[in-house]
Amino acid sequence: MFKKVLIANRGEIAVRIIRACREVGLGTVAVYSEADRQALHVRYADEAYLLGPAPARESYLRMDKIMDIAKKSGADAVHPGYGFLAEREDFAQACVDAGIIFIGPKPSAIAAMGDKAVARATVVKAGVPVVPGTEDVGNMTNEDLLAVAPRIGFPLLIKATAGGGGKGMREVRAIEEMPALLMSARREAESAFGDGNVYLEKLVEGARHIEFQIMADAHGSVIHLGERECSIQRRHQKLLEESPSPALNEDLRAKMGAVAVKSAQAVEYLNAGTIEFLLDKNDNFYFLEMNTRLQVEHPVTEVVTGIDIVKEQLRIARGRSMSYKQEDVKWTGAAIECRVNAEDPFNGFMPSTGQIVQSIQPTGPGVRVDTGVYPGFEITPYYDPMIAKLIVWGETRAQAILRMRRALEEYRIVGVRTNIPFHQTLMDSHRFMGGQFDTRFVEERFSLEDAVENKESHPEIAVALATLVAHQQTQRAAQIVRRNERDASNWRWVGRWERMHR
Amino acid sequence: MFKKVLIANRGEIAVRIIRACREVGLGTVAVYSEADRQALHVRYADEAYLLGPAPARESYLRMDKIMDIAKKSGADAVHPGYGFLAEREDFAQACVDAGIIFIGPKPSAIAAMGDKAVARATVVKAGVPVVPGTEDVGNMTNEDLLAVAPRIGFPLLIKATAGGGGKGMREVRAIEEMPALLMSARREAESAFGDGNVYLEKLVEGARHIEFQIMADAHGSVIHLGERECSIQRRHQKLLEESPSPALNEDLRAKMGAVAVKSAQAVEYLNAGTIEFLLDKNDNFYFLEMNTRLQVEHPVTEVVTGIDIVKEQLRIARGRSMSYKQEDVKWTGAAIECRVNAEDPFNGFMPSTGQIVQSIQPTGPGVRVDTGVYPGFEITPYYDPMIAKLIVWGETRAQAILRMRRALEEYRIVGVRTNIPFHQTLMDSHRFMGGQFDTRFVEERFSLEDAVENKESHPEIAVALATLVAHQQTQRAAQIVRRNERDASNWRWVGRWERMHR
Amino acid sequence: MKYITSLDGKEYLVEILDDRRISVNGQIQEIDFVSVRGQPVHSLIMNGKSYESYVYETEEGLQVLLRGRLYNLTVEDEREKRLRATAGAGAGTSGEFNLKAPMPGLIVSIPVNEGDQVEKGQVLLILESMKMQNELKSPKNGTVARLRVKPGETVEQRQALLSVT
Amino acid sequence: MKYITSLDGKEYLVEILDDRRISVNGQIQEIDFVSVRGQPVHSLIMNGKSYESYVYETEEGLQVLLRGRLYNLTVEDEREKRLRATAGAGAGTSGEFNLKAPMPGLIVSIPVNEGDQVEKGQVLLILESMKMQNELKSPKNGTVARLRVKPGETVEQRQALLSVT
Repeated sequence: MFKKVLIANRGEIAVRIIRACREVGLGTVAVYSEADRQALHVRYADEAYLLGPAPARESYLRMDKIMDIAKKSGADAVHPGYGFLAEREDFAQACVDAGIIFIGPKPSAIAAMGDKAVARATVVKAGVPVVPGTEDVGNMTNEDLLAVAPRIGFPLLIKATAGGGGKGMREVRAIEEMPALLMSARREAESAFGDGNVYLEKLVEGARHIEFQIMADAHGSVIHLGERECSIQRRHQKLLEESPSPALNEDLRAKMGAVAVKSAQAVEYLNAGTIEFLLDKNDNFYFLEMNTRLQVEHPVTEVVTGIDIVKEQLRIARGRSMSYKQEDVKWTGAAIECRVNAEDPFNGFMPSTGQIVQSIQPTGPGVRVDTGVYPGFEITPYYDPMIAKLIVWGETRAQAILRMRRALEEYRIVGVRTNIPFHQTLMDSHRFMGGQFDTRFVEERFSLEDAVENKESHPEIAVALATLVAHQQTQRAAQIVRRNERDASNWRWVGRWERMHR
Repeated sequence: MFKKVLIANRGEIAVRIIRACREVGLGTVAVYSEADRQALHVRYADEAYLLGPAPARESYLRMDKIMDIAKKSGADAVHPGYGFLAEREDFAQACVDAGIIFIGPKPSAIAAMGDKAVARATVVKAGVPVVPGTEDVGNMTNEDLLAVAPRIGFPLLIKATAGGGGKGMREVRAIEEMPALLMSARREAESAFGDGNVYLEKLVEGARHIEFQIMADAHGSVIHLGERECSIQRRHQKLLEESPSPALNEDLRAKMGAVAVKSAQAVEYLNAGTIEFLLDKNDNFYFLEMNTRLQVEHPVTEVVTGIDIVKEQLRIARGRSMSYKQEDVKWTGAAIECRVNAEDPFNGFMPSTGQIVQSIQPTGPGVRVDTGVYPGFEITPYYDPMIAKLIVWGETRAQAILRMRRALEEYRIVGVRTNIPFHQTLMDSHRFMGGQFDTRFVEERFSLEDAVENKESHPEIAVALATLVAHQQTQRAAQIVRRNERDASNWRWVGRWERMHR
Repeated sequence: MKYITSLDGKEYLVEILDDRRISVNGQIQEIDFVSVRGQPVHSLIMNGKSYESYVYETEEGLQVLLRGRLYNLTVEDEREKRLRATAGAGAGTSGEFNLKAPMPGLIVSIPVNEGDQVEKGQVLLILESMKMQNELKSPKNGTVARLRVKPGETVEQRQALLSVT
Repeated sequence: MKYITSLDGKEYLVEILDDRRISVNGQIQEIDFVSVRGQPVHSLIMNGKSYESYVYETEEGLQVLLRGRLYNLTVEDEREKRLRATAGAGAGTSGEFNLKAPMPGLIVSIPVNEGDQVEKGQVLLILESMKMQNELKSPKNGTVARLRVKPGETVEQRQALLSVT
């Protein structure tokens, strides 16, 4: 039974894991880069150790340093969160070798599922349907892939074998585009995962992205906690997730859940994991990949089942039986999660960096915000643009949407631009409300500009606001000049004071 | 069917009501005093109108102005929240007379229950047990009360007939103390409710304060949503509430719930209300009073039942049947609410005022914060010291306590002192953990100082922190002096900048 | 004080009468306007209706983000307006475009060379930030000039990268 | 820089060695101390352990609020300590007590008169704030002097109310 958990991650997920550890009485060890000294996970943990400079390669990906800190601090377990080292077999193995509990699956399962090509082969043997693509191959060269591509057929996807989160993923419509796209996919995969390997997969058109949350303990019990609908994506990045999916009924849920459990069993899976499926218009579903770790969007499942997935992970890692059997898992109401990213939806979703000057989170009934940022915290270009997850629960999907609307309107984040207006527009979209969408919806059939055109407009209010702000600036500038005339040396302080005064 | 709701309140409860209205598509009208122009309820509402100067008598108690604003804005319903005009029969009547829906009970029910003495008489007729005290009397003089007191017996309580929240309440151990206590009780009642009437009640010793949430619709359905345990009080002010109570089992809950329903029926009650009981050590319970309005602590009931009480209030006010029958009400897990007050627990709980400079709210699974304050907002001496309600849910009471601990430790409010350390100490108290407490627990058997003595101490850390802060101040002062020598006129700006820079 | 405020090609004449009243196209509006210094969040109560919005300054004018919708506006006082009218309508569109880094990051690649002809929409540079690769495109047809950075370099926000003339 | 820091009657000798190290009673401790200017919240990582606390200045010294517990400390540098030693131990306790308003509010009543003898713990004044009546008590035995306010008056925070000599 371990007593102290090192969290090998940062941001909201590190905070999430610290919370679970604290609630079950476990000690916590944070690690941080030079950019994160003031991060919440450092402030909340019992212990905190510096890893190195801001870039992930010099900090959060430094396995050697993390293992040293684990030993130095006496941590007897490691939680990897998601991203960074979470799906690195060698990291899990290093923990095992050092006698430290890795809170996740065995290295062999990570290896089997972490390499997406091997994963496909493994589940195929277990009788699980997969999307046609490159089979049983690890290190294919560009020449190999170009040769195989026509047999799979276009359109197809290039995917990173070490992948996740859409990084290193490219869609190919014709063979001519492929060489350039292979290059950029490999470059992005190399930079994101330190592994430039890619494979090919047929693009199932009009498909939904449905995933099942799996939990497995060391006593042979494997259960699923239902599905998450993750079709709202942009550039293969999930933007919004919900549970249940508007596309599933009880029968299909049971069928897909059973296949998900079988997939996990195929690799003797342990702890929390996610089976991703594509679901086509005719309710055919295909195994896509397994994420052998906690998922960003796990809260929507927590909210509808009442199960604390991270606490359950800790319980499983301690060698105990799960608190729930399959028949104990009940789903109540509907949950939606919006990922709040520091990016400007009106300017091509360009990342936005800067210091958070103010943050007023929506609260009240049925609202949860998981975040690692707070006023004063600096959003740097080094890490993921996701700064918060806004999760709501409603008795029905319609009520959850209405609640999400009011929560999005309440949320104030000052200092960076965010994609909140994107989510607000999405909540007003009739197709979204009707549950009528697939993974291409955002990119192909949803335009922020068009959608905004149909929204209630307040031109006179905008005019009044802009004019009042401009007027205020003119007045203030005049005052500063006047002060300045009296005493030139004040200038510097006035300027600073103007910026700082709140 | 009304379309626009005027919220005749401020602070967190005004925000709470605006949220519910927005989620069901109703327009919202805020009213505010001069001290509240920047308050969240003004920022969140669709419309907002100034009432008058900061003191409640000149703003939130100005019935005439509120009715004018209702007419001017076209509001066709009024939600009074709690406090202020919430239990004023004349306000409810003024709404009825103006053809505006009052979201609450009929004026007659407020009259019957609002005057605590009449209320007792009413429920006694319906066969509900009450605490012995002055019966059937409205305007008793001090002479009358001094004459009656020995017949009731000491210790006894002086209570305001218009009362609530412990205001105007005094405990009397002997007749000699009574004249002075009557005077101060009347003074406080007069200032809080504009009504100095008081009555007497026997003090039940070792009692718990247990209250039942009642909901009644216009179609004759009256149900209860279970109990709230409110025994954690100081100076008759509730500090912490939980649901379920550790003192109730299913049988007692059903029995008390039935009596609560009967009490509400005795006044043909409509909408949400609360029946307060005293429960003694032998499971005898006595009707104490009915609060004919939404209660501060309603969220603990929402969290364990999944029912949105304010939305249900709106539904009832629209004349529809409730969404739930008694048998639909299910309780899951345990919820605790800590009232976060702007007061210094280390200095006699003295109120603390000032501008909120920073606020980092605890979030994550099972945590809800209802608040009307944010960084930049000014806590003034004009209103209630409660600035936030921190509510947690856990699968069991023990898990809720552990979650509350971590949430309290996370909560940062800078700018005023808060009673968070009190709650932290309470969460560590073995008697609290064991559920072994009555309404006198905090005042008589819980000392913050003693409890703190038993907590883990970090003297060396405190020493290091104090010294580093003092050192930093010395260094900064030296720098300012040096700058100042160069340019005396900078002084003012440096000072301001130092205070403002974050 | 009088201003001419433009939104979507439409001009509004706005006059600030006093602290509590403005006139928009001759109609008097009661207002209560509160803003926090140094922060772009503003609260406006106009004729009883409560609005809250972000207002950002950009090179082109002001952006108002109100209830999920972005409005692009320009505000000029009367003197500025007259000056601009005398000088002739802005000759801006044919001018030089200076590409600045929209955020700090790492230059991944520069698929163009100095002197290249580029078309509107053509990718000029790939910048990596927040683990995402962002393609920075040309807003106009023209010629690449003053290439100031190399692949592999890290750049600060608003650092000049190259120009299109 | 050397300091003598007192907590609960115990003195600690603290030396600030550099930005990353201090010594407490001769033991060297590795530290990483971060604070936000103008705010009383400070983050200290000492030998890998992470602590966050509020530190408030009061008239008597510093208050450290750490994990729900309040510590009252005084910090002196060596020079101050020597000076105080020469001057003799503080004659503070027998001095005059000046009652100041702990918060803004309304004077409800003043149950004492100028010249009255009062005992430690006796109520001097009732102040209403945030709808609560607060009894302000004498911290010592003495005589009421310089009564500066009347019932019904509103007072500002820290306004002088009366003295006990």
